[in-house]
Amino acid sequence: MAKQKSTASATIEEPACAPEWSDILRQMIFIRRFEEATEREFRKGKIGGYLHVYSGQEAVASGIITALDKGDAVFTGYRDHAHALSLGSDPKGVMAELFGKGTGISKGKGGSMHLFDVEHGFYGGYGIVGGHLPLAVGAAYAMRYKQQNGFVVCFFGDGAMNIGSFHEAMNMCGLWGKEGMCPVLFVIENNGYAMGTSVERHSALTDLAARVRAYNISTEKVDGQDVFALRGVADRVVRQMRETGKPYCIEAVTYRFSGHGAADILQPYRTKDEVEQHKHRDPIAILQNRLREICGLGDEDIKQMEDEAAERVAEAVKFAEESPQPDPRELFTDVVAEHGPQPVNI
Amino acid sequence: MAKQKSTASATIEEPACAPEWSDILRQMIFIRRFEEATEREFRKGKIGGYLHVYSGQEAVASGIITALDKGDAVFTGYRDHAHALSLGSDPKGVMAELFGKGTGISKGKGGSMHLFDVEHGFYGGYGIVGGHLPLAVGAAYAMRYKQQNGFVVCFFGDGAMNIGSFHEAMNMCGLWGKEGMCPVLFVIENNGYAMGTSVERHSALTDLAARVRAYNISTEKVDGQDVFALRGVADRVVRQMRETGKPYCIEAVTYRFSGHGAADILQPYRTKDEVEQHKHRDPIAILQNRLREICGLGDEDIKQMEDEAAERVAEAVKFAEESPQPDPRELFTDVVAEHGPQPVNI
Amino acid sequence: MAEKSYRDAIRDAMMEEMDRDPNVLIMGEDIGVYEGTFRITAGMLKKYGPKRVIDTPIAEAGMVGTAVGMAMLGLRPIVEMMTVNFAIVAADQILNHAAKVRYFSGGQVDVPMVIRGPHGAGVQLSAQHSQSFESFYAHFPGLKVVAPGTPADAKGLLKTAIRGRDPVMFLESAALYGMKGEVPDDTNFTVPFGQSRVAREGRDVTIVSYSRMMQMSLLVADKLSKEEGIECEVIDLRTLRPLDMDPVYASVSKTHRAVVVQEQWKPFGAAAEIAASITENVFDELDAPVVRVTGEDVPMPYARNLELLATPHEEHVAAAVKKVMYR
Amino acid sequence: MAEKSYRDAIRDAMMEEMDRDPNVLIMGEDIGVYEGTFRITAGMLKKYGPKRVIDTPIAEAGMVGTAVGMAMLGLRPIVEMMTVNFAIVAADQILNHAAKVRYFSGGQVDVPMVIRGPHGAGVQLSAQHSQSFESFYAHFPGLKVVAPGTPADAKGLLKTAIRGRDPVMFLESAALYGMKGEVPDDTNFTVPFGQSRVAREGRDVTIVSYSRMMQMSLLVADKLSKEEGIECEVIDLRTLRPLDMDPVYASVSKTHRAVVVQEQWKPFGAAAEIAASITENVFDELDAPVVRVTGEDVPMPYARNLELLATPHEEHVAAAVKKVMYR
Ligand SMILES: Cc1ncc(C[n+]2csc(CCOP(=O)(O)OP(=O)(O)O)c2C)c(N)n1
Ligand SMILES: Cc1ncc(C[n+]2csc(CCOP(=O)(O)OP(=O)(O)O)c2C)c(N)n1
Ligand SMILES: [Mg+2]
Ligand SMILES: [Mg+2]
Repeated sequence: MAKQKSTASATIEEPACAPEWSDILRQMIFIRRFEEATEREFRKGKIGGYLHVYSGQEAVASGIITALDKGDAVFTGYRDHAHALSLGSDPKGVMAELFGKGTGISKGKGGSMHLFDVEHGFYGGYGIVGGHLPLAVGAAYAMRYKQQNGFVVCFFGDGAMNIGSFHEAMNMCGLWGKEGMCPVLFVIENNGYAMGTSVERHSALTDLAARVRAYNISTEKVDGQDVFALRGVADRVVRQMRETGKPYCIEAVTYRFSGHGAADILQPYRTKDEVEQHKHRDPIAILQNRLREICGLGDEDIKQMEDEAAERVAEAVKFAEESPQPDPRELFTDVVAEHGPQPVNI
Repeated sequence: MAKQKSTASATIEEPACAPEWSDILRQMIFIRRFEEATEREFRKGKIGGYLHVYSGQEAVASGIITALDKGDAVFTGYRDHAHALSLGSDPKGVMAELFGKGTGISKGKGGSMHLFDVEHGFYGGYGIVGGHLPLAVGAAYAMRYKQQNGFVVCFFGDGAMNIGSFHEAMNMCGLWGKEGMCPVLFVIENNGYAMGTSVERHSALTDLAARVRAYNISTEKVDGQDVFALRGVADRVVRQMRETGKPYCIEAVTYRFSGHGAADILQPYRTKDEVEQHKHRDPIAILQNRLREICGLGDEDIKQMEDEAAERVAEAVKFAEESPQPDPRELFTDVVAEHGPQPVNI
Repeated sequence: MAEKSYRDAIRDAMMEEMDRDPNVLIMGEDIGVYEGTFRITAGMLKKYGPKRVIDTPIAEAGMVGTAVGMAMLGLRPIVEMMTVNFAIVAADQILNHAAKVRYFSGGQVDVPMVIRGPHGAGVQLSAQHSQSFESFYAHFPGLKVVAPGTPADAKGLLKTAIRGRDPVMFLESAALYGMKGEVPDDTNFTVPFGQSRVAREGRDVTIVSYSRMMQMSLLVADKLSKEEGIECEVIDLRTLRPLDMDPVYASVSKTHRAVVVQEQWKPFGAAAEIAASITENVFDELDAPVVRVTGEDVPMPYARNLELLATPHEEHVAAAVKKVMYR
Repeated sequence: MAEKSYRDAIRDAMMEEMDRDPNVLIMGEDIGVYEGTFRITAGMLKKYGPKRVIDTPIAEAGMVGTAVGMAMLGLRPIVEMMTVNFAIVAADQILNHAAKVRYFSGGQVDVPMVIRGPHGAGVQLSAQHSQSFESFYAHFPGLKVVAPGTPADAKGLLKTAIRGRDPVMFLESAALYGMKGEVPDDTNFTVPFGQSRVAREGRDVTIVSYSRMMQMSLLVADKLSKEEGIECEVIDLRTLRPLDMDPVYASVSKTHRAVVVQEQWKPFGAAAEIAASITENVFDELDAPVVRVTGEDVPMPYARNLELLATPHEEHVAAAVKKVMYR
């Protein structure tokens, strides 16, 4: 039997009011409005390709990422806007990236699935499901090798846990962790579905974390709609990981309110009713209600946050809209550092 | 927590003497002598490429495979001679394959790593570690789909459990098993090492079966040197699997007496002493001693078995030696069923 | 004959074969309940049930590997890749298992299976989702590689693939899914592998291509005919393994000039093989070097303007045609 | 200068770079305690310790992917593949991650890493363990593909690979491991990428090759010179991506005849690219079609007699040379 413990987090003690919580609420509201804007702009044809929004899952990125310090690194999949924004990426650059503009944070070369902002500790944005997990493990090794104090957070979906690279990465991290060489905080964003396939239909055992424990990595299941709970766990775990250099895994149970991607209109795999039920546990509403209680947050405060979010989103869209397309010469840069490509058609 | 049970097999009740046990002993002795011959012939240059022998692990293949019926299918890795022989493949054809002769069971095209004998239910012999596991799962699905009564046995090493295809196969089998569509008996041949890397050094958690349970597959740890124990478990499990169509996993704890392959001479990863210690638990000696007790097996009987083995091995070597090389035209056959290759140099 | 889309032709091929042979089944990610990202499999779960229309986890190596096992035991699995890009994750299962088990078993097993899905550049799907793999897979003996350019071929070749005894990489052009064309009604209509087709006759220049680039070449040929009186002969290879070069040689012996068009990156792409073979076999017929029209040698960028610059267009084909005519 | 084996040249390159730069480390299966299946890494664990000489589980995708992550964070990992065949299992990590992350990040990261190991046919290792992948990897922008044919190049190119900023597939010829040759002593000796080399001068026919087949071509050239007075110029490409064709064009402009030699399967192999490029660029210089000498288009059989028939030999190269000379 896996010796590692599985903790179902006990209800977190009601934390005291702190200004930070308002910042987190402000961030989550902003991210929601940002995502809604991307959906709008996609429908207008301003954003192309695949678009995967994060609405409903905001507490996960915000709860974890606000616990990080400079020097920490984040890797995630293609549903990556919230992670970049939580890390402090400029929303203008993020929106411009989605618009495929030269001012985008990946110079317009990556798009929605490949946001990158290394300066802010964001190491991307990957499109092959589960493919980024080994990268995160290697990054953590590098940090310890260089005797840095940082660690790595690696987000991934429930569906990603079925692909081989997940397992290879977990085992290697479990092994390296024994030597204190693998401080990765794995965060399962368990939103119940891989595209249209529910966890019950894609995983032989729905206790997903059992797989992680099988690699000697401790796990903890957290209510992914409750940013208090997530942040509480993150604070505790992060401190411990910096010290031990060992991995840890949080299974955040959450839900995605929108379709899998912008093309997922019909959603034949779930009922409207199911979605509505989950909207009753909107992470933003949950946080608002808590802050009303403990901080005396009022309607006015919320309105102000909403207004500010709307304004910042509008600004980002305007910036993206007005930015120029990438210079055609950019086609050939960043392929390699040396011995770049020979143009064939130009 | 994985809901599946992990059973450490209770000591099997001393079984009654039955003629079958002598047959099994005869088979195990024969396999040992056969493997010794292959090592000899390799050193003589009669066998080429990689050669991985099974000495020390005989109880595993024999204990499981003697429990099978016609219509069952076996898949394994490159350490595959014993599996073919246990299934009833002609030792002459097996030896001829190792000699690269046209009379080999894979026509000389496969060699040691790719023995095949579909008529006897042997679906090979694969060289990419862990690569055969998905094949076994698909084969089991096919049997149930065709409403056949058979099932699949899939052998693999401890080291193979670290590669992605192992996990993908396990999860799919766990899922399909829920519908009664995946009767695979997974047999971990845990001989303590992947080449020169011990289980402790290649797996984050040495309870390897924990990984299997994480896919909703029940596991059982068995003394891999004790053919009674193995056969006992196999008999029970096989009956049950034919009925339920669900997978099951046996972790057979065993030891390889020879080097990983014929090139592994120095064995810097283990001491001579360690090997000697394990030779005290030689599965053949263990079975002989048991049969002396329960069947009154005598020195004479054993000598007869040894003589017979020596004779059959000599016969196989002679046959292999005298067989012709494959016809040069065989180079181009069996590539595809239709639209075969255009020769370029001939 | 009926007018059918390329998409429906693929779907019809699968359903007709599933009706005909209970050993045919299909598996893939989100092909059942979700009905397929390109809706090729829409309705199939309902019709054939979950044992024959299998929603798999995200596990490409597992999907392909289980299909190999099924095929060895006598089923005829079709594996839908959500896009063929993801088949890289299963490269070992395709190249080392599906393509080789017949050989190293000395011919003891058949491996009748098809791996199919949309292939090539889409619209702004960026670097990991916009690749062309035909030369990659076609290098490996033991596989078949098919790249249909018309609805009729999509149907006829897919039926051949499903009925065959070998593993097939069936590369569909997502950009052609909506394209319509005449497709024979006969449920026994098939198109054999290894037969290139003269898609358009012409006397001046031979254009060799396949899939979407073949369709683009036809447009260029028509335009050049109308506007400049240049008559291109367009050869549609249809299958890259087996590769039928004889019609190409025949055509080049007539036109003495050849252009090869592919969407892939130029270096070590399929056009290199075609060009090298032409030169090797009908060198004396050539009045000009064979010219390749290809994509730019860069990972696919997301920005639409860059993406458009990364893929070959009609004007590039036209320019190549003129080049080999020294115009 | 010192006489060194190809094996020791590789080992020296790694150790010198590890001595020079603490960010260089090596990982692979059984490279430490076991000391490497080809003993390239023998003694390295002892010298550099387990943090820099990492024995990994059997997890090629994990190995390559973790190396990509290390490289992005500033280390310079070397990944030893026990044989390059196993890199197929990691194809997605190589092609979709290592080769593309610089591009889709808009140039925010370097990916300085080397994947190296023995490549090509061995002796009776059969179908899954005897493959040549140079055209496979060289098709992908974002990668470098190196195939040294001498001890000096093995060392100099590997040092360039380790010091560089891009992912490199470093394909060693196991058959050459024991081969000796002069290697400069200077620890700063490197060989730049993208510079083909005239390995032997000659006036009659240009033979283009790399790695072991280049060495075989040199033997053939000497024999033809002695026995038939035919003088072959042998060009060693050294790196297939970047590919430096200029010396080839210069040579063909002199000899007017070219033969390309590779061990790979013919269809869609590296020689196709070379042959197509020659024709495309110096067509008017050619007095004969470019001829390719290649392996047979079959998975590698185990039986020694068949295996020998499956790979190209000296007589095939000699025959091709005579063919382009119309002799
Ligand atoms: C290897 C691979 N296979 C398939 C896909 C197509 N795909 C993109 S997202 C996705 C579902 C992933 O689900 P999950 O990991 O749960 O993440 P979520 O979308 O729920 O955030 C699939 C199948 C892919 N991108 N990569
Ligand atoms: C994908 C892959 N990587 C590496 C190898 C080389 N290799 C062959 S056997 C082996 C060790 C396997 O160990 P295990 O699975 O425990 O089986 P055992 O040899 O002990 O029977 C390795 C690393 C391989 N054949 N395939
Ligand atoms: Mg999900
Ligand atoms: Mg083992």
